[in-house]
Amino acid sequence: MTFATSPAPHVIAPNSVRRVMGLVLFALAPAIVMHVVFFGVGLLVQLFLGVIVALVSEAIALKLRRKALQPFLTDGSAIITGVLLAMCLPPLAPWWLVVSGSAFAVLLAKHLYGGLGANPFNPAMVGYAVLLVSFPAQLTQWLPPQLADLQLLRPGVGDACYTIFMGHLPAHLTWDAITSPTPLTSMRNSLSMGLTMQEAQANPMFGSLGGRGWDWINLCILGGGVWLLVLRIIRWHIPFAMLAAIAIPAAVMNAVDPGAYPGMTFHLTAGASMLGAFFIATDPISAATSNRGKLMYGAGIGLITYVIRTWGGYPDGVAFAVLMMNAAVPLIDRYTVPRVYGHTR
Amino acid sequence: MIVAILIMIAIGTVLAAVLAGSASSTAQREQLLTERINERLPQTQCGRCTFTGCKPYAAAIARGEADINQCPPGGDATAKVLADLLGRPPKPVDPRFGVVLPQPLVAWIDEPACIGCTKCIQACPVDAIVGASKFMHTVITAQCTGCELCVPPCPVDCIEMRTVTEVALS
Amino acid sequence: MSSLLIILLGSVLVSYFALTTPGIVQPFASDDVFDGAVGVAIATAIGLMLLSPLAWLVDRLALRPLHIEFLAPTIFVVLAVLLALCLEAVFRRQTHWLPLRMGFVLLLTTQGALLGVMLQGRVRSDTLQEAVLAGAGAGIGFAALLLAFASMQQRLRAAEVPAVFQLAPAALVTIGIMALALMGLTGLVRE
Amino acid sequence: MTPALHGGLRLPGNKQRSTQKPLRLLPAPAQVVLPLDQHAGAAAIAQVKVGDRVLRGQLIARADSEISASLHASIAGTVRAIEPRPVPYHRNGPSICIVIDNDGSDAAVSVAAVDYAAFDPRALCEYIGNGGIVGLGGAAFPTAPKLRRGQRSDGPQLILNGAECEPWISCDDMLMREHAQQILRGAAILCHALQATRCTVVIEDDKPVAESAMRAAQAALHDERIVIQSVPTIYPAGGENQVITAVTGLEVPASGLPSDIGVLCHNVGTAAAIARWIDNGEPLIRRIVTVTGSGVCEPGNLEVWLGTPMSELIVRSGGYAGSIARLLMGGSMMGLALPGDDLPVVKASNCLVAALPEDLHLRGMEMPCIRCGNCSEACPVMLLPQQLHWFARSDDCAALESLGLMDCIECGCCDYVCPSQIPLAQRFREAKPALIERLTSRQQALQARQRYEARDERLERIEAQRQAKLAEKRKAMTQNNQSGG
Repeated sequence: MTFATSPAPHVIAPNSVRRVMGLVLFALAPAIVMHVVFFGVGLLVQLFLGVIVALVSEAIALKLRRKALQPFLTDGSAIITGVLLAMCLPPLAPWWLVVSGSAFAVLLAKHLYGGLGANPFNPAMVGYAVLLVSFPAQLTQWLPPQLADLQLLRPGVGDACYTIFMGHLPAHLTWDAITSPTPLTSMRNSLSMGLTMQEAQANPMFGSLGGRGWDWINLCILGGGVWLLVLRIIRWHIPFAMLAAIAIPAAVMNAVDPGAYPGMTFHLTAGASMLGAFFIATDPISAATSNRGKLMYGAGIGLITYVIRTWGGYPDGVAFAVLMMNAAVPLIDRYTVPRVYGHTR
Repeated sequence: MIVAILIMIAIGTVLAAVLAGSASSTAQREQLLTERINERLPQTQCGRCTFTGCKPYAAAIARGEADINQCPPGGDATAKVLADLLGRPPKPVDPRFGVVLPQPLVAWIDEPACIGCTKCIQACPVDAIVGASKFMHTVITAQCTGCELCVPPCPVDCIEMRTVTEVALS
Repeated sequence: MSSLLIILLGSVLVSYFALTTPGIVQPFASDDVFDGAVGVAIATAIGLMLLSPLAWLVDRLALRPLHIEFLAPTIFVVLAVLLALCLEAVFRRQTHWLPLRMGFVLLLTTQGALLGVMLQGRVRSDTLQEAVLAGAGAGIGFAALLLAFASMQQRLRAAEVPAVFQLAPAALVTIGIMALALMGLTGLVRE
Repeated sequence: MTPALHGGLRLPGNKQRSTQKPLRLLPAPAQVVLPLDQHAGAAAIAQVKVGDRVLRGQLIARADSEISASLHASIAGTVRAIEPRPVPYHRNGPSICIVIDNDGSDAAVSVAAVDYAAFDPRALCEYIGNGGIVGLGGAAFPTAPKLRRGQRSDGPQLILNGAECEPWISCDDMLMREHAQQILRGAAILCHALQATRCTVVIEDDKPVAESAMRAAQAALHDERIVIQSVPTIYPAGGENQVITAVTGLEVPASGLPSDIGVLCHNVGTAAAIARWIDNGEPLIRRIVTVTGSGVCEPGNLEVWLGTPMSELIVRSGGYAGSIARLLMGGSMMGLALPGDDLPVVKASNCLVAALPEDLHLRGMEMPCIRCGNCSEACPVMLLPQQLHWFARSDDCAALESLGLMDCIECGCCDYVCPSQIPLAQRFREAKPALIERLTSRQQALQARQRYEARDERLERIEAQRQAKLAEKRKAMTQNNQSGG
């Protein structure tokens, strides 16, 4: 009797890249639902566009690199890039914004370096940063959260699609009627106008935690993130280090001058802190390798985010912070190789 | 205006002093660089690079008189390592200095034919041949670097270059 | 704080450091090239930290009183050469840092960042303390980014970059994305 | 408290199937094939010719170099051939084997039992070597050279490895259940050979019956030097280094041997084989093999004469049941997939797994590495397999060396947890020879340079002496001329 042979080991755990990416997408679902509840269906359209363009550009790149299409298209990494990018954009942003950002991310940030697993920079953040730098105006057209006590004009589903695809509002709506700044931007504007923290927070859009609506979304993201931690899809080092590196300076500066600097809870639940900590910074491909490296990487992202939010020109610096630390990852990896068994150093 | 001219003259003298002064420091620096280059050479001491040994070749590279691709035993790998060290674009080994062998060869003495004249022992740069005058000589295969310097001086031509496996089988 | 970042941003993006540093353009494997990059980073960082205040002093004490500001670039180059000599004397034993035959002299005089920080310091920094700060910021920023880029290139050696993007294109895209990341810091300086 | 093993996996043991029935001794087969290089190190030199008649237990091949082991006939009969035959371990091509046909007489050579206390330690180590004893844990490293290297003046600590952490394998488990005294007897002999003051028997906590049998035997022997220690069942707790760290809390130095930290680790099977050789005069000619897997009708542990064809073991275990996906020698993590079942049982064959597809979860299509870090978390040696894989792709020897490729024990934990299903252990196995070749060539270059410089000094010194002698002669000549003149 003869038998087939293969190298040891002959048994592996039932795991696959598709399962890992699928669980990450699943963890994002509650936040997307909450986002739609508060900001309308705009996000769903953006998500649809982002994912489709990501898959199409992935297919094009794979064709050009003469690689098998099926395994790479269905591994879900392009879908995650599209989803993360769409979640960072305002719901009613014009269609060509998410399309160009997603294509740029998948083609240039991922396939130029050799496809899945080789990209030193987080593709979603490269796409988002390009959009932030090239089209700052369109990226500030955020909608107010749909809250019971706030009677704000609410664009319906038809209006949303019309705005996204036509690139401008239907006749009966005007931008200043329906848009309102995000909590971070409004906090920045009021502080820069010399208002104290208390006056800035008097604005009805601020709730107990951070911006109302936004805080719920961030809590959902936190829930999804903790669920990924429990499933051991991501490790605690990066989220813990990043959130700590945002919270500690915030608490310190708040203690130093409560009037001028918002507190820890505001920063943690505002903008993309939670999304960045649990879903963007923990992208294993572009993150640091060893545990010590992950702690330094996360802390770096948190610190730079706080610096940009407090003294920088952009309302939320998570994208830039992630890219900067991605650039530093090979240097961090070089000097944080853990001690091997049997070696002293 | 005068001040400007004076300053330009001062600059001239300073730069002249710089060039004179730097001669001593570069000599000392080259000596250190020679040591680092020598560490990366295969130490066959074969002289195929037109220098008497690996260290003289390293010194020549440090002075800039020799190129980094004159070492066939080291092959393209050594040329690449030297290119990285000196910050130059890598070059393949120059065939003029000898062909890069796929498998290293070692000397093998046909012992019955050896007349014990010790000429090969004196020629061997790494003392890999043992034997006394008028007694049979033999090559310590593990220590032979394949430099082929022992083949010409042998009066009875009983030394051949063979691969390690051929030597083991014979 | 503000001048620190503007110099960092300016000198890093302006100076073409990545492409002139030996072996940095194409992905490399050996540690020698990385040591070379470390040598360049440290030499230029020290150069920036020392020359910035020195140039400011020379400008305030000599150039302006004697009305020979037009000589600034030449004198600053000579300053760079003198500093290179001192560095060479100090780092004589560290050849693994700088395998280049030409030594520090040629490297530092051709380094755009040095001239940039000196000329900008002359105009922009009002007090000596600001010039020192600008030099320190530029030095640290320059060294950090050069080392980050060098180790990034070392890691990218194993990436299957498509043939058309090999060598320079991939390096330029990487520098581009790093610059994109640094764009996030604009606005920190309210001039 | 046992120091925690970094990483490792909690795997399904799959051992219940093969430990239900007691050990069975198979009758001598019609023909045995005994490879000369079935142990680590140099092959043994045959002492018999074709056509010789040999008795069971007779020396048929002698260990000639420092690391080698002798070989004894496992059946009585005539030597039919000494020729290359396919063998069940990694060699490039068939190995030279001695083939003996059984003549049915079952006559054994009579070797007098000896009293180990009469030997001085060094002579006892040599005598153990004469019995052809090798490590039975799977590496088959000859025991005599290991004991010689383990000699220490301050008495090392002996560790008997009964952890058997790999799935499916249960031969040590059954040995401990049924031959506990023989193991402790072997332990006493080893303690004398090494002048060891302490002996710790390590057993994983998933073998309660074996552990109680060993504790009972130790109590009966009331030899206070011997201690039984239980360790948690985590693969690969049974690796030599991992067992040593579990007992002593020290780590074996990467470039050193366990004896450098005063420890020596042997498999419990090796101890039993030593006891059988010293007390009954029977050299290593048989061993226990677990025949298991859902592809075998009656799995169990068989005591088999060396050289028996594996097909006979399967027949004795009720034959195949279903289409076999892999026939493994060893466990499912580090076992070798055999191309056929006509290969002989050798000293290292601790287990034979006839695995159906559902027994194993074979690797699917390999995807690129997403650096998720599962592997570096599971690695018992605290390496970074994702970095090793990354640099192995561009065969960057310097990085591989500094990241510790040579410390990889190829246990397969990283393969097991990899979501991209990359054959990491195999990649590292393939990358090691290139790195070893580079390290040895660098070593040779260093030695060549030292000899070159020593030769230069010698020639200069000789030249200087010649010049000095010449100068003296010239000076003496001039003095003679002056005095003469």
